[in-house]
Amino acid sequence: MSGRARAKRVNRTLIAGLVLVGGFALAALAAPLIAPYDPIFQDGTARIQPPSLTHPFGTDNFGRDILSRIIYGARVDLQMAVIGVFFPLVIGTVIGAIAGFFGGVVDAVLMRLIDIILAFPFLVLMLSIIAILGPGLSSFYIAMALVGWVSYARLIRAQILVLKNADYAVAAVSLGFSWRRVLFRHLLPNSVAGSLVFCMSDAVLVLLSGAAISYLGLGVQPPTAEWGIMVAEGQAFLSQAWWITLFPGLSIVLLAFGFSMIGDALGEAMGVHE
Amino acid sequence: MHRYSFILMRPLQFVPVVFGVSLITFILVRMIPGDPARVLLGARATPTAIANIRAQFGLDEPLWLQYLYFLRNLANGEMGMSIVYRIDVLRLIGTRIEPTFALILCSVLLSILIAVPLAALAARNQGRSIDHAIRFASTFGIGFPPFWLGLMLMMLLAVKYPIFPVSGYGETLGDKLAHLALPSLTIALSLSTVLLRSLRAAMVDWLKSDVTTAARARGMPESIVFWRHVLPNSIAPSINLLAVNIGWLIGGTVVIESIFALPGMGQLLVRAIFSRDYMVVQGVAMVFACATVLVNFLADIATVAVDPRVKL
Amino acid sequence: AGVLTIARNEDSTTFDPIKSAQNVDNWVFSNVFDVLVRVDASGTKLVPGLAESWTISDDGLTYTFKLRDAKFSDGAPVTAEDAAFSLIRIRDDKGSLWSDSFKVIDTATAADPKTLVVKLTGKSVPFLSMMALPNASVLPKKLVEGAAADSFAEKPVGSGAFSLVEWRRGDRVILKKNPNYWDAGKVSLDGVEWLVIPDDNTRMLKIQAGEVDAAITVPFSRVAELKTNPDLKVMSDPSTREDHMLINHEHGPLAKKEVREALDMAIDKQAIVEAATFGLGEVAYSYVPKGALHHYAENLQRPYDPAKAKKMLADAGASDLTLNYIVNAGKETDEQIAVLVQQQLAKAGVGVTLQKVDPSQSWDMLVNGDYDISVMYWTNDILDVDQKTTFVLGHDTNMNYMTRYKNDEVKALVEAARLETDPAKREAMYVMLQKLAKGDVNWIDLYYSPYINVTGKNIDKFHQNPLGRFSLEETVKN
Amino acid sequence: MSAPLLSVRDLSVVVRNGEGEQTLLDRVSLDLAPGDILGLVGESGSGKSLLCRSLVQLLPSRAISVTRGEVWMGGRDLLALGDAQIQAVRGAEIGMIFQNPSSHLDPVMRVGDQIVEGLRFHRKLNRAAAQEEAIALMGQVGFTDPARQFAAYPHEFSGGMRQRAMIAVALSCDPKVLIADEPTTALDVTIQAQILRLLMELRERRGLSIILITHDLGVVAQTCDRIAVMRQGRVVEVGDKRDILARPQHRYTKALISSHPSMPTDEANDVVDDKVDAARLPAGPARPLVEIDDLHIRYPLSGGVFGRRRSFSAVAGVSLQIRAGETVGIVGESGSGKSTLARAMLGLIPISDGHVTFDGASLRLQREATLTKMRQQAAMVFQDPFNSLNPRLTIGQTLAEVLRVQGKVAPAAIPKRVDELLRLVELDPDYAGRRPRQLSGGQCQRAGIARALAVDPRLIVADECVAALDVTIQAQIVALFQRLVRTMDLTLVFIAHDLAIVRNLCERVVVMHHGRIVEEGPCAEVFERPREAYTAALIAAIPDIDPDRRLLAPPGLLAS
Ligand SMILES: Nc1ncnc2c1ncn2[C@@H]1O[C@H](COP(=O)(O)OP(=O)(O)OP(=O)(O)O)[C@@H](O)[C@H]1O
Ligand SMILES: Nc1ncnc2c1ncn2[C@@H]1O[C@H](COP(=O)(O)OP(=O)(O)OP(=O)(O)O)[C@@H](O)[C@H]1O
Ligand SMILES: [Mg+2]
Ligand SMILES: [Mg+2]
Ligand code: NI
Repeated sequence: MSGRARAKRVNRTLIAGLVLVGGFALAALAAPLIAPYDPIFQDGTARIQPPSLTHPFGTDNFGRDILSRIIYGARVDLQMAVIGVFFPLVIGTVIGAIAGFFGGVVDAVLMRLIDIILAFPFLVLMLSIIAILGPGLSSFYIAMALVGWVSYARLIRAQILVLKNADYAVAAVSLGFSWRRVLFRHLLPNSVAGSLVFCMSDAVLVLLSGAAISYLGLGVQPPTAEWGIMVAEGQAFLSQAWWITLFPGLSIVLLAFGFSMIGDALGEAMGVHE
Repeated sequence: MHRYSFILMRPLQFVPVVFGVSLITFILVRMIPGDPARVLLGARATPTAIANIRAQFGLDEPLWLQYLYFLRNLANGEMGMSIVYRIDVLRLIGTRIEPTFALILCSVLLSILIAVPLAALAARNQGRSIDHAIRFASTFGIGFPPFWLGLMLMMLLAVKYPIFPVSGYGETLGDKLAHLALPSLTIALSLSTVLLRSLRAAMVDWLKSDVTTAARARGMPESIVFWRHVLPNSIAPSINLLAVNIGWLIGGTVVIESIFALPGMGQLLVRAIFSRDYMVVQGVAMVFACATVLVNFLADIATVAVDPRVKL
Repeated sequence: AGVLTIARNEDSTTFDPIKSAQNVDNWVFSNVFDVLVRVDASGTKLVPGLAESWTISDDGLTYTFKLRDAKFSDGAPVTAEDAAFSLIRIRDDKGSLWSDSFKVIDTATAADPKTLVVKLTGKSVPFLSMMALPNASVLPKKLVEGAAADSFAEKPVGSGAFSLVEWRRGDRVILKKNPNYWDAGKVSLDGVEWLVIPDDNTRMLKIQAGEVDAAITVPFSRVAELKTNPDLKVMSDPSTREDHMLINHEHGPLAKKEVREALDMAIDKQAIVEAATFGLGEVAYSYVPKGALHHYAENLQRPYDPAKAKKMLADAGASDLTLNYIVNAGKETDEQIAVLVQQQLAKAGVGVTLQKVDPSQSWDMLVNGDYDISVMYWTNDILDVDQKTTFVLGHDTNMNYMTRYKNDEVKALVEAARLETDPAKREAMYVMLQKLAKGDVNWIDLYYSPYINVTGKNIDKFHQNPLGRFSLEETVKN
Repeated sequence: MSAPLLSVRDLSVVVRNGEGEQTLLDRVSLDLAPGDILGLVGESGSGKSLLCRSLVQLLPSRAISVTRGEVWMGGRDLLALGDAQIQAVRGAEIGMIFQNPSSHLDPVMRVGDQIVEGLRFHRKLNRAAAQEEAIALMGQVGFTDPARQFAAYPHEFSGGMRQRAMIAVALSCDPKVLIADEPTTALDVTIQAQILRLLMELRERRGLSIILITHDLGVVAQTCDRIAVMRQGRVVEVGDKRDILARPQHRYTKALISSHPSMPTDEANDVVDDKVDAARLPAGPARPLVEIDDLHIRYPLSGGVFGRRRSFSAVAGVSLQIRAGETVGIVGESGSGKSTLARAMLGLIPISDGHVTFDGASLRLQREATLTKMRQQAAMVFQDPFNSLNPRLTIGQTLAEVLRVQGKVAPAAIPKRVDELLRLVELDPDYAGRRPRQLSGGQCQRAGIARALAVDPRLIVADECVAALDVTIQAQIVALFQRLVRTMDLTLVFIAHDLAIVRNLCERVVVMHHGRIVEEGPCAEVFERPREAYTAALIAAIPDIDPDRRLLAPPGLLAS
């Protein structure tokens, strides 16, 4: 396919992805304006109502409006996806870059650390940290950051290992540039493309980890509206009230879809694949 | 044969990893607030009873001493006693390994069975509607929480149309497979999407590559071009991806295990964490760590076997 | 005939009765082992178990049990020696979780193979009820003694209606009918399997698919739906469970009775019953559960009145009260109640910060007093109310169940009631205690709830007594 | 000329993109007679590869399509054939050797199996027969131990062997026409000669017709019967080899011929002497600028269980002195250690043994100090023009960064200096705003040289900076160096496997083989009277543009 036709397809995917994610971001920002109800208000007289005109997505077992909760939930979930990816990305990039660039002992030590973290059961870490710090978003972020950076570190390290032998890196060294300049100005910008693509699917994994933690009962503090916890709580009513789980579930899917489309487009544009 | 010489070296790397995992687990679980003795005794706990239990399990010793004991036990091939079950941790784990292992194995096989043909179909029809459809459907697999998918499958394929059992684990091989069908399918639905995406991407690349052009220029029909040249070249990058994902699975089957009431290690682990059953957490973490290292090791062997250029 | 399969949400932890304090174990203990004295199905009366009859000396210090002709599942006779050994063991064994409760036993001896004599260190009216604890089951001395204790838990031998065939940890406990059971003629089932299915949905789907005969601990939210299923029987058995809100009396304004009263009035218990139990529970008003001995039905019930509560708080100088509410993570109803209470208290101008913590940790926080309010529940283990009363109102070491409630009058009364042998006087004392506790708002009673279990239509007499025991020896599978 | 075997008539190919159509091939007509070798020459991007791929309907992208024209072979128009029929033509009638053998061989399939594949499919042989035939074929294309090499993977082969494997794969289907797309570009002269002779031999033995694509007129002169010259999608000139070489008609053909860096004839020698004299002026008994003493560079070989590591000596005991103001050429076959030596000279790779001294300071003894000095006074021009520039920075940014870090120019004067540098290498200052991908190869190379000059160095080490370029661009760059050496007081180390250029440019030459210096001396002397057989072989392997100077090389040395 010609470059232009590819560019066009990339653009379409990118725009669709941005529209989806942007839509959720807008909903999150404008939540107080567009949400028809208070997301934590419990209406004892309207418990477990199927979707209707007054409650387009129905109500849950407390009589809370699910649409409003989804809109407010976008705030938490977007934040989770962004923060849950951002810190691992930054930490992993720096560590991976340093390991790959210096090699030798530094690399060997960091790689063993990475091996340990990879081999370390994620669940033990997650649950312990949540138990130590108490359930809530911050423990979630810390646990994600402690574990998540490993993937990025591996990606970046592999890239740097290849690139540091590239002629332009050797050229930079031969021109008397400091290692910081060589690594951070010349090598890093050329090696982050793969990680940026991976970010997008990672964001989805973060949301799902959050949902799994909610299932185990250690999700965010009630009565916070968060999609994962909504699905987890609603599953008790799965057979009698499908709408309690379906809509937040769909929201996760749509956001995931948006992210993966952005990822696909970025990947195609930068010529890298997951 | 020296391409495979890492097989001899690698087991040495087991040691620091397993040691590291044990140390971190040890410190981490003991940092969790909450006292196993109190959990065991519940509401009726009295201080003397608590002290009794703590003494019995050596919890009143200083931390470093407890770790030394742990290491000494480990050297003797023991992992200590479960506080809750009061039996040897290794024995406890022994009864739980099989379901988890079988679950992971089935899920991985099933994912491969789902992912490879679909990826091939999508890649060979790149840009057409069937490609878009497959990619769209695969996003659903990634996006829905497994516990939701699992329950849906259960309601559909076990209650509405009773093809598979709702939950549990069987006794005979066939029985076990029947019980594993739904949980494996649940995992495979999400795992296969990850595989599918990476395989498809690689296949699309290789379909455009010089190697395929060369094969076509030799007059090879498309089927030979695809199965003999594109596929073998495309699987190498997915092996690593699969390994990382199996690594996640090893510690992450708990949700599926508890939904499908599989008596596996994930459930054991979560219960142990909640009840502060230190020795069990420790033991399971070590087994998981070893399994992960082993999987990565196997993945390395597979990579070397698949791609003759790779040296480790 | 047939094997009864029961789905429950948790696995057993041991088959050594003295080493567990969990309901999940007790359910199975009472199938496999037998006790000297049993609690009847109504949960209000003690009836003979392994002991055919018993006498109490006039000073109340010596109990003489006459054992019936019973056998262990291996065919050996149950002797007074075994019974004495088991009681001393639960008192003295290092692994026993119950030694404190049995310290009241001074000596236990076999006067003859069928006569057990127990001497107490002091008078104790609840003692006989304690004999009905599954943890105090009679074990074969010969098999348990010495180093054999660990292996005994692996292959337990009891004198109950069933005996253990296999325990697949995490999966199921398989029991078969014990032909040597003294009342074996009454037992209709060939065996029982206790399956572990932690997920509520799965457990319900399992019984809906007909893969098990019974599923226990049915979530209240599922009752209405299950009732519409013609193949299933949903049973609601009265329980001794009572849910209450603990209040930390040592925290600032909460020390004032008026403030606690105001909180009691600001909480709409009926709404909680509706939301948390789907109307299946009942508003609670005494720490002694309805249906239990000495329950006082006329106890004070403060009306729900957030406006008045707000005023009372203002009067007490606590108008901008903010409370730290410990929520047990992973317990759905707890979280529901928390959210509801938060909203209700807001109407009385009380702010509530929810702090969700892992249940194992919440114990520590409650014990250390790092909380203002928190919801807990209690189910009676024994028939006598003394156990709970002591823990809740008369206990120093556990700070009156972590509430730090102090009332010397109440404490003295708890002591006295324990020793009072005249039933009428004793009843009056417990009524008094219920009034006093309510008056002081030692905690806030929330609701009583029944046990909900579901079985297939073909299962009869599947019944749970108020103390939580399933008497499967009567259950029939058609 | 006999009746053509393959005849292309009025072939036009366009690429469609967002802005419309662009013609890539414009009414191309060509004939190929049986047993003929047709040379297809032309500048990079003129459509040579595309033309060949169109013949068998293997266009590189869906956006590219044939708009008109016919390709006649055996009485059929190949362009009108359906999928199944063209499949039968591919391989069986027209075999292809692709431009880059490394990427066209399946990396995960044994080389032998790739040959077997074609034999089994086209000739319907059974497994054993096909294997036997494949081994025979591998022998024919010059594999020394076909039975063993049958089981090797492509990456285990050197470039030359891969090229031969590619030929064997193409021949496995027993085609009538072989299209060889730049089969020798990536190779050094000795191996190039070997491959070319193999092709000619095959033509003789099998009666093959060959289309040979190249940008090197020397290659054409030595091998072809006819020549077609392409430029911008058109065939600008076609005819008999000797006619075209002797009497080129088109302007571009003339330029191609005149810029070919053949070995200069004796009449041209005075030009060279001129340069030598010019360079000698500042030379005196001063101490050498660079002194290399018994240098060893070893690379660890992978493998070796339990730390019994073996290593490979890329540079094995090299001693060399370079005086200030000198121009030294380093030549030698591919893999002989030239780049390794260059990098070691500038402290860019660790030294295993021996000494490198720069302006009196030893890299081994005072590493930091020497490096600091070196970074200020020496610069390198890298082999690969694209890869040695950071793809994300514009040329202006790249140069400005060097100037800023080096600090020899006041910050305010940097933009002016950037302009100056670009002019110096004959690049329009407008190019400062472009990224490497937006430049042609020659322009990139000049940017690389400008970057080296930005350091304001006393020493430039230029590593094969012209190998990948068109002859016309090569000539420009050599001229630039000649000018710089003359006008600025530069010391130049020039590495190349193309001896002609070295002879034109340098004063002294060093010949490397297998990590050692085998011969060293003044250019004129070494090239005229090589002492070593190896040097002689290198010189002899240069394809001359004169078709009467036959390509010959002693076979013994080529196999080394
Ligand atoms: N996939 C493609 N899409 C669009 N244009 C292409 C594509 N491939 C080649 N071209 C264009 O077609 C023209 C001819 O390319 P071709 O590869 O035939 O050149 P060439 O003569 O073989 O050059 P070289 O000597 O560099 O191999 C070039 O201008 C190139 O940009
Ligand atoms: N990083 C490395 N690891 C191992 N071997 C290497 C490495 N770099 C170079 N070599 C080997 O060292 C030898 C010399 O390489 P070098 O790049 O110096 O050759 P060269 O003379 O520059 O060849 P060319 O003409 O192809 O550029 C080669 O055999 C090469 O395979
Ligand atoms: Mg080309
Ligand atoms: Mg080189
Ligand atoms: Ni050689």
